[in-house]
Amino acid sequence: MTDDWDRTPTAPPATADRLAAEALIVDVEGYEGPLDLLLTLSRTQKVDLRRVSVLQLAEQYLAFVSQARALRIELAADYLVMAAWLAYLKSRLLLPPDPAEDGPSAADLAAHLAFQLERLQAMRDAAARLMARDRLGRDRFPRGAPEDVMRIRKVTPLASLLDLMQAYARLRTRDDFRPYALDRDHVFTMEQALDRMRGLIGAAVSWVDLQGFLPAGWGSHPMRRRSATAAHFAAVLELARRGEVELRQTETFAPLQIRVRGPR
Amino acid sequence: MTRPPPQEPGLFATPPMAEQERMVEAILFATAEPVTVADLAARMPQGCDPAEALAHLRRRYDGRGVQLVRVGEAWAFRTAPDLGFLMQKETVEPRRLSRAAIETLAIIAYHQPVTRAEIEEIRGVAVSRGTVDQLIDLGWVRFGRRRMSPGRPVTFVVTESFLDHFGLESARDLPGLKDLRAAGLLDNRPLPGGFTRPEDAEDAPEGQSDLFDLAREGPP
Amino acid sequence: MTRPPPQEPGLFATPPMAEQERMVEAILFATAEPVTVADLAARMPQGCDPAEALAHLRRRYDGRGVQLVRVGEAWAFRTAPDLGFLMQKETVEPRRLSRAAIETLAIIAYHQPVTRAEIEEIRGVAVSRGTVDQLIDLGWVRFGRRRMSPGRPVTFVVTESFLDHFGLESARDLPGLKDLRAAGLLDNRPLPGGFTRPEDAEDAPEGQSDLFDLAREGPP
Repeated sequence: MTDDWDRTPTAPPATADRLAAEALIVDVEGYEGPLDLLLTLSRTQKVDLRRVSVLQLAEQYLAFVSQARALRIELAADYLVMAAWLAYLKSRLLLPPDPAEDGPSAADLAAHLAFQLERLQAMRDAAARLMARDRLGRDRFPRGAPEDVMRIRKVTPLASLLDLMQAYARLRTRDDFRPYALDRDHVFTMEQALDRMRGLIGAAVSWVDLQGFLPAGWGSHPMRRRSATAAHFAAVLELARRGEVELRQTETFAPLQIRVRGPR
Repeated sequence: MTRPPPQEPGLFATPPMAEQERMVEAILFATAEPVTVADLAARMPQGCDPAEALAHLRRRYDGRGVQLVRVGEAWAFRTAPDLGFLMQKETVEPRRLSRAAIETLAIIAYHQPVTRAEIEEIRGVAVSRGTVDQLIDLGWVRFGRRRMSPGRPVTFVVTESFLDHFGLESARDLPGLKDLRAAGLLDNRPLPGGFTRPEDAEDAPEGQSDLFDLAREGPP
Repeated sequence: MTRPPPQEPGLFATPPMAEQERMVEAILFATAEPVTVADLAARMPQGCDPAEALAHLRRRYDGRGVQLVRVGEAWAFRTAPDLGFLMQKETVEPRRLSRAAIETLAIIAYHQPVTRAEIEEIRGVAVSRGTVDQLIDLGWVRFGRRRMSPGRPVTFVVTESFLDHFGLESARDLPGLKDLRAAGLLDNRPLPGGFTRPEDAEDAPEGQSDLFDLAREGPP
């Protein structure tokens, strides 16, 4: 780069100037947007970014864009947007300030552009310093042989007293609420008793207590005794009705007695 | 390689021993595998004496939380054996007990000492080995005395830890059936066909809401 | 239930500080990842003071080949940077980052929490999705809170792993941060007079800088 950039773009470009411009153009793919390009151009002014001539920078940028057009290089839209804005800024900077006009002065706009450039440069410098730090895996190293932390899984059971009580209550009430079904274990039916009696009454030639006819094992358990007694009582009533036996009871609540009825 | 021959002095000054110690420390720290003295020498600048540096370093770490140990022909840092317990990380995982487990537990608590056959009779289903084992593992159930009946079956009882977890002084503090009913925990649905047993009459049908409230309050 | 609360003091004697130092040393030596003070406390016996133990330990390793470093809220041992040359075997070639990625990373680090629009405003060019994704994949950048401005845009912040990689104790220790702030170069200064170029229109320029500064200051 040379000081040739200091010339006004209206002057016919010197060879060096043109070469520099072409170098920029050829490198257009390498620019990270118009701000990046402006930053590169501003370096040619060889001054602190705070004192960069924004007017000159605008002219350099516009020269770059016209150069690119002349070389038929397609520029991305944001380069053209920036060109339009810089053209506007340039005209504002060249004209004497209009006291009637509100809003930011051309100087304010120029200052803002300078700020943007300075900020971008600052971030680039910061990035470079960051990358130059002592980095993990390159300059600093972590433990190479970490000892595995043994993980012990401990299960805490979730159960409250209420859960326990509910479980027990559920168990104890299950029997109470099972569907209604006749429990036949302790039932001796009249038909069963009738069959039994038919085979036994032949022995009752004289009066015998009905109690003596109850089947073995049905006399101790109260439910079984009741059921067997009722069944046998009903059976002998039936036999009496048919005239096969005689019944008698000597007094109220006395044992019921039966006797086979002999043929007449 | 264009390294100077080992005897040539002065070209590169050998680092002082303190520096060599630092180097060995860093290499052993960052390396995945134990490192031999030869490996150390190859990695360190010319003229270093890794064996001596190791001896210094070993003394430096004597009694520390990590120690420099010899692994075959090589050296490595290892956690001091007495601090191994720090390398364990307990993760606590709260889990709900299965229905089988909580029912079995309830039966043991209410009927202890109780045999497996008795548990099965009350639950109406076979009790899997795993269920009781799980309760024993939890420390809530242990073996009681053998029953003096044919076959001398083992019995199960609940433990101190069970009482502790459920906030009971003794197993006798477990609420009785009457308390359960009063608390609305015995769900007294009417029997089919409108048949009611005498004891049902005393219980109002709002038992459900009591249960809900109690559930929200939690055990006292 | 009736278990003692975990913080109850006095039940067990607290290990002496020298012993706590050994414990912290062992735990940090055993892991490659930074460990927080809270994690240390959780793994050490009741009543220990890992923060004090860390302070002692840090002094002990001062100038050694291995150093105790702070990484955000956590702590780790790392080899001394001047000994990196010994570690060719362990060196992992850092993934090559594009210029856009490096700049974006620096902008996120220095301006965090920062929105995509703000990154674009600073760089003067659109930020491609891939650039930020790459930084997120590396574990150096993550999503921060949404900005309380129109559209509630997401913000980006750097991670603990970023701090670890670049050897920073906290984001406040970024090189030159103070100077940049003093020079106003971290301000989100809008174009004067509300003049907006098309790409700025989506972002509300006013009020952001207040919020931004507030968010960046954070706890001291």
